[in-house]
Amino acid sequence: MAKAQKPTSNHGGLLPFYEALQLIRQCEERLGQLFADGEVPGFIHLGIGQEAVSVGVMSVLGTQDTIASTHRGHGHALAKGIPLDGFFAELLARADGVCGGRGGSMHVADMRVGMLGANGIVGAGVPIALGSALAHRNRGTGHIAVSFFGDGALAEGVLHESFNMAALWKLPVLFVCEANGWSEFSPSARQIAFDLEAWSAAYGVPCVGVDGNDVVAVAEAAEKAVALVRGGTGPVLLECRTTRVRGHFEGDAQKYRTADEGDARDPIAIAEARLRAQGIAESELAAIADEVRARIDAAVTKARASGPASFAAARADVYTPLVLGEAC
Amino acid sequence: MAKAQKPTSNHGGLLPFYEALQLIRQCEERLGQLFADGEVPGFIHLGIGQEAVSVGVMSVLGTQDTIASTHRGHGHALAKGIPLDGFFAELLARADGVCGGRGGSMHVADMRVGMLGANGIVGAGVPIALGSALAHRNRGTGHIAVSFFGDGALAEGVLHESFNMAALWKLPVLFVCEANGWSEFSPSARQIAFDLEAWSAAYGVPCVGVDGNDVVAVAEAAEKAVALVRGGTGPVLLECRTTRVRGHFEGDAQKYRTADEGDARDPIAIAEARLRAQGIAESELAAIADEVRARIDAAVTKARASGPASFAAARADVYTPLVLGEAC
Amino acid sequence: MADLRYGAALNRALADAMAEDGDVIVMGEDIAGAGGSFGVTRGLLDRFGAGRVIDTPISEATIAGAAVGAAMGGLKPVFEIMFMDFATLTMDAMVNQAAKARFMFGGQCSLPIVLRTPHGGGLSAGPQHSQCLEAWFAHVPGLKVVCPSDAASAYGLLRGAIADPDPVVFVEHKGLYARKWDAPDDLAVLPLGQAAVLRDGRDATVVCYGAAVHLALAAADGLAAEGTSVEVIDLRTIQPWDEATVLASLARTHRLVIVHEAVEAFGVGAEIAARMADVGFDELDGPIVRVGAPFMPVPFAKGLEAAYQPSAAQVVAAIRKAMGREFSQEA
Amino acid sequence: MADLRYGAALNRALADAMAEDGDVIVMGEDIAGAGGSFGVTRGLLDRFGAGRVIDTPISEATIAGAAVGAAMGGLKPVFEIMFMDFATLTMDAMVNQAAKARFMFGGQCSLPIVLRTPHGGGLSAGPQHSQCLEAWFAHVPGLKVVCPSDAASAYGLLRGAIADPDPVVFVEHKGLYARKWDAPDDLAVLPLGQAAVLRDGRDATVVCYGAAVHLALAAADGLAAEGTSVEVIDLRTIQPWDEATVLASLARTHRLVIVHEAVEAFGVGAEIAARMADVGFDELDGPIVRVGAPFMPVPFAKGLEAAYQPSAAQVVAAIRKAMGREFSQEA
Ligand SMILES: Cc1ncc(C[n+]2csc(CCOP(=O)(O)OP(=O)(O)O)c2C)c(N)n1
Ligand SMILES: Cc1ncc(C[n+]2csc(CCOP(=O)(O)OP(=O)(O)O)c2C)c(N)n1
Ligand SMILES: [Mg+2]
Ligand SMILES: [Mg+2]
Repeated sequence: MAKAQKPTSNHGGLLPFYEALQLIRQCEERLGQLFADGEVPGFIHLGIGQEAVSVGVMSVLGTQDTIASTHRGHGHALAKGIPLDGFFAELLARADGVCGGRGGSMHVADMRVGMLGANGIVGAGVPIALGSALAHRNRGTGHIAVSFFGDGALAEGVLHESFNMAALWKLPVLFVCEANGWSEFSPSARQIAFDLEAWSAAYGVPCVGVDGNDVVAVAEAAEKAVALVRGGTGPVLLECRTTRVRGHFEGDAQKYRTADEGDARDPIAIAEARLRAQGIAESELAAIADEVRARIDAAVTKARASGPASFAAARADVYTPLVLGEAC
Repeated sequence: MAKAQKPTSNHGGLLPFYEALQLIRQCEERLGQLFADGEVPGFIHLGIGQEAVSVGVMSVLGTQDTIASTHRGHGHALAKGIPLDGFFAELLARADGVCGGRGGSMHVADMRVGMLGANGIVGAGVPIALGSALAHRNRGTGHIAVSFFGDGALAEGVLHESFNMAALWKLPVLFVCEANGWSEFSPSARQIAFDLEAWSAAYGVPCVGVDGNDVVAVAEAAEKAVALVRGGTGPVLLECRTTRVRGHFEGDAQKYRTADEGDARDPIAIAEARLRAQGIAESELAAIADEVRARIDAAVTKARASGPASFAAARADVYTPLVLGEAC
Repeated sequence: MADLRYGAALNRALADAMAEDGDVIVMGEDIAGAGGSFGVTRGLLDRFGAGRVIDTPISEATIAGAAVGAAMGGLKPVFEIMFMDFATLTMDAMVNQAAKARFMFGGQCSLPIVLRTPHGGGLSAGPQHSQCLEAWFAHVPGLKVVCPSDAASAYGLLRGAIADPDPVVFVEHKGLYARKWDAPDDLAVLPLGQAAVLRDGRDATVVCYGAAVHLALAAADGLAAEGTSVEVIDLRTIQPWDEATVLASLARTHRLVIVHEAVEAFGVGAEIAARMADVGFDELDGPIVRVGAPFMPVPFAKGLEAAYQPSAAQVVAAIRKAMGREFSQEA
Repeated sequence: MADLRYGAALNRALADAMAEDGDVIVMGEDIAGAGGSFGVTRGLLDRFGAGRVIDTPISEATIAGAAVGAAMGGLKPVFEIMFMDFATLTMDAMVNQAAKARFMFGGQCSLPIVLRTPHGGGLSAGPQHSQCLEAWFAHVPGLKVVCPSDAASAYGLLRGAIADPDPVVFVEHKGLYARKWDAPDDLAVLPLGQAAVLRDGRDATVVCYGAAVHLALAAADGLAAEGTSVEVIDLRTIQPWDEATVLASLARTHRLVIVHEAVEAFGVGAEIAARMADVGFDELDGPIVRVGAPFMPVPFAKGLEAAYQPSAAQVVAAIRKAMGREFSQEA
């Protein structure tokens, strides 16, 4: 194990990005392992290869900006600041999970950090982000909402409805398409007939395309896009071309796919190359990775120590307890 | 009343168009009157001002080509060849109605002439046309499907889903947008943020725009569009700019609207002007109008003579009667 | 006391709620400029402005989904779905998102959303503009379902629904909008979940909601003339429904009839009957009889629709049947 | 006789129906190349080609709407909705279009459509991937609803559903796909609407469908050991359900329990209980007891989900309660 060594500079902001990339990557890898070991129940969809999208976009958001996510939402949640303990405890279905063990991977959410939820329904987060943007505007918060969705989700009707409505009302919403080329087991190109940039432009929503695996490129593009959105001119679409390295979900045998795809574009490798070009020491990189690993270890240990999710607590949360007389 | 006089020529095909325009116009006017008199129950949405779209498009379709229509579907049904008797009997809720008096204005349909139904749900006819096109292709009929929808309907998610799917599968479907500028009581411009031509082009669906009030222009544009669709290159969109002369429905006080709009573009007047330019005698025009009126009179008389819709018959048509052993 | 229409009561409820709480907004198709297809939102645009009274495109799925996001952001959206039949387009947002958010996010949020929508026939509006689909929503944990029967309860329950922290499907009956009732000037806010005993009786209990309440009252009037005393319970809230009030009434009358305009099969009445056939079994002295629409779509023709909609005569017959007197002479 | 899995039986039913009738097509997300999320359509693409085995984009509303148009054009579309929770997106097409077309067009057409979809828990799939929503569809005139409990009935009912001229919602249980049963090589096509008495009994009747059938059978086994004889009726078809068979059984046993995995409140069991509390009232010697899920979304955690799903022990307790022995000692 590399010797821990404090970084000497943040390398023009890149080091915090690198750390965030490492955090997501290692969380995903750990979850893959925990899933394989039978410790994580249900379906999990890992975002390995797509980390730079989450990190780059979130780098230009504040805590009170809101995001609505997808079934592949771990990276979004982590980059937005969900606490690691509650995150792992949720994935492990424990009482201390951020959602009390009732939601799991597809429903991680943390309202305190503006993470309005992963979502098991493809496309469903998009109108939620739209509504959140409406709330930002109506309440004058000055914050914006961000809607993440995949390229397969582009086929859902709500995408169209939401683009139309957001454009019409010039809402402060940033649409982020994570174009990983796949919609489950099918290439997205076999499901989406339209050109995204032209389509978006038809609504008057400017489309900014970017290499979604280069965190610096994403952050720069997101900065410009978010500036436009905050400026009040209406929604912007950020198209992040990225790679789904793993199967659609863990356990997917991926018979539909050749093995070598995408490796060359690994977001971590791209960030490391940049850092090396800036002369970072290997030991600094290793130290970051180690420190992240230690945090994850601690979170997993804590999660395992947490009790099982409580049925009584779940049952009590179907409705909001009424303070006597409150509702009238 | 003008003396009946057989037309001496069909004026380059324009006279049958004129007759069809007259038929729709007079049916709509008669229905408006019957509604005001309390003889037509429910909601009716008249297509006065939009007749040329129905006549022009249907002029290039065969009986086995199929259409899926909207809440404003009388013109579509009539131009597609629904028998007048069954049409009026349906609107008057009689047993002899083409739908047995169970559907009324928003559900007139005649499968024998490829009219798959008016529809009370905005946008819902679009996927139905798509499926009909799939059936045409799979069964090798060589026919095409046509989907009519309003400009307000463009906001519905199924429009997007259907454009995408039709383009992806290169289905033989013609999309016809009747852009009358209104979505109920609101200008469509306040509901639709996108440019239709650019939007359609994004899916690779060519958009042909046309003056929807000039039947000749519609017929010519439709001819070209339908030729493309029949040619197997995939869907085409025909955007017909037209005018809703009456309220959204009969009884609509139209407080949201100034009175003078659109009159100058009356499709009947435009067709008459063309015919006059070709030297048609006024008496020929009048004779056509009279003959149409007589047919309508006869249909209304017959409808009135028809018995009330039968409850027992309706009850029996919820499911298809099973021939013994048929379903297994 | 003054005459108050059901529609006007709803309008007043919206205005009062908006005046009290700046986070309440209303959205829907043609609800601002035009004041809504049934006039319920009339005047709100002028009073509260386009920021809070929002005309939407024809995009029901996204309207409902946006309400979820808006509620997460602190607003209290009240949105109109023009006909309950179009609520078919909002089912993901209502059922998978709104109903479950509190539960599946571990109690992190409450979603104070109201979906207002009219159901029911009587306008010859045909099969796609007349359905009563409240039983669907009542089957969904996390949603509440309300259906008022008169002006005062329309006001009180809509205020209660808007004040409620959880998503509420608020069902109005098209046939009631224009009806008026004597109502106090100072209308009360009503909490959800409480039924109202509109008429006391000894011989049979009729449970009903919405427009069907008036059939039940008419039937009770008719039977009173021949000495049969019928208790009429207006459920008001369908989910959660007031089981205690129904059971207490059954324990007095021992006979139960349930009436609604929705299709009888798999309707709201089924749940009430099923519960009473369990927890109320020992109180039952006769069959539980339901009155609802037959198993067919709502037909267009006036005559067909009239035959389709439940009638007071059917309620009378049902009460007789529940009382074991189905073969007695007609009234 | 050979071992047959539920999923394989469905696959064979699709293949046989497609081989017999060139108008049968299958559509859905990843059902062609990938053979479906649960493998039910595996091999069909190779055998019948991309013209009849069609991978669609993620556009549930339009898939269902297109099925309506395709059926009007003479095809017999069988489309898969990957999880029943996503059927929320098809409600307009299914309820306003498919269910009503024959009726509202005056009997001009029949729509032979099958919506295949899996429901139910057991996979820790969480609140948006586990729901049992069949009661919604059963409330809609014009639709039929089917839910098989084992391999042979899965085959027979799917063939019956495809052969049926009207739209059918065909519900499969995720937990059953991989289970196998002894089944004849020559599987029979089953007509819709007929329940199966899987076990004769004297003392109580249990009505159930889908995966709950196995809870009922286990409960019956358990009670047999102590001398209680339980009749188990597998409904198979939920709409129209076989009232005659249920009533005849009740007339013998005089005790009724209904079991399903769906949420109890406003579920399918409510209708069966309500009908029996009416037409079967005179036969009832005890309360009608239902076993279903509690009124909450389906939780993710294994332990919570296990506590949420109905169990054989609950069925045993319900039978005891229906028999008036709820205070007797535990088995
Ligand atoms: C409404 C709905 N339909 C289908 C699914 C099943 N499903 C889950 S993920 C997925 C593919 C999504 O593709 P994309 O949006 O590109 O996201 P990615 O998986 O590539 O991140 C599908 C079809 C779903 N969850 N919700
Ligand atoms: C799903 C749905 N939402 C709303 C309505 C109510 N509605 C009927 S027509 C209409 C406006 C349609 O506008 P457009 O598509 O332009 O057709 P036009 O009336 O102009 O012919 C609306 C909102 C409906 N029938 N269905
Ligand atoms: Mg993708
Ligand atoms: Mg229009």
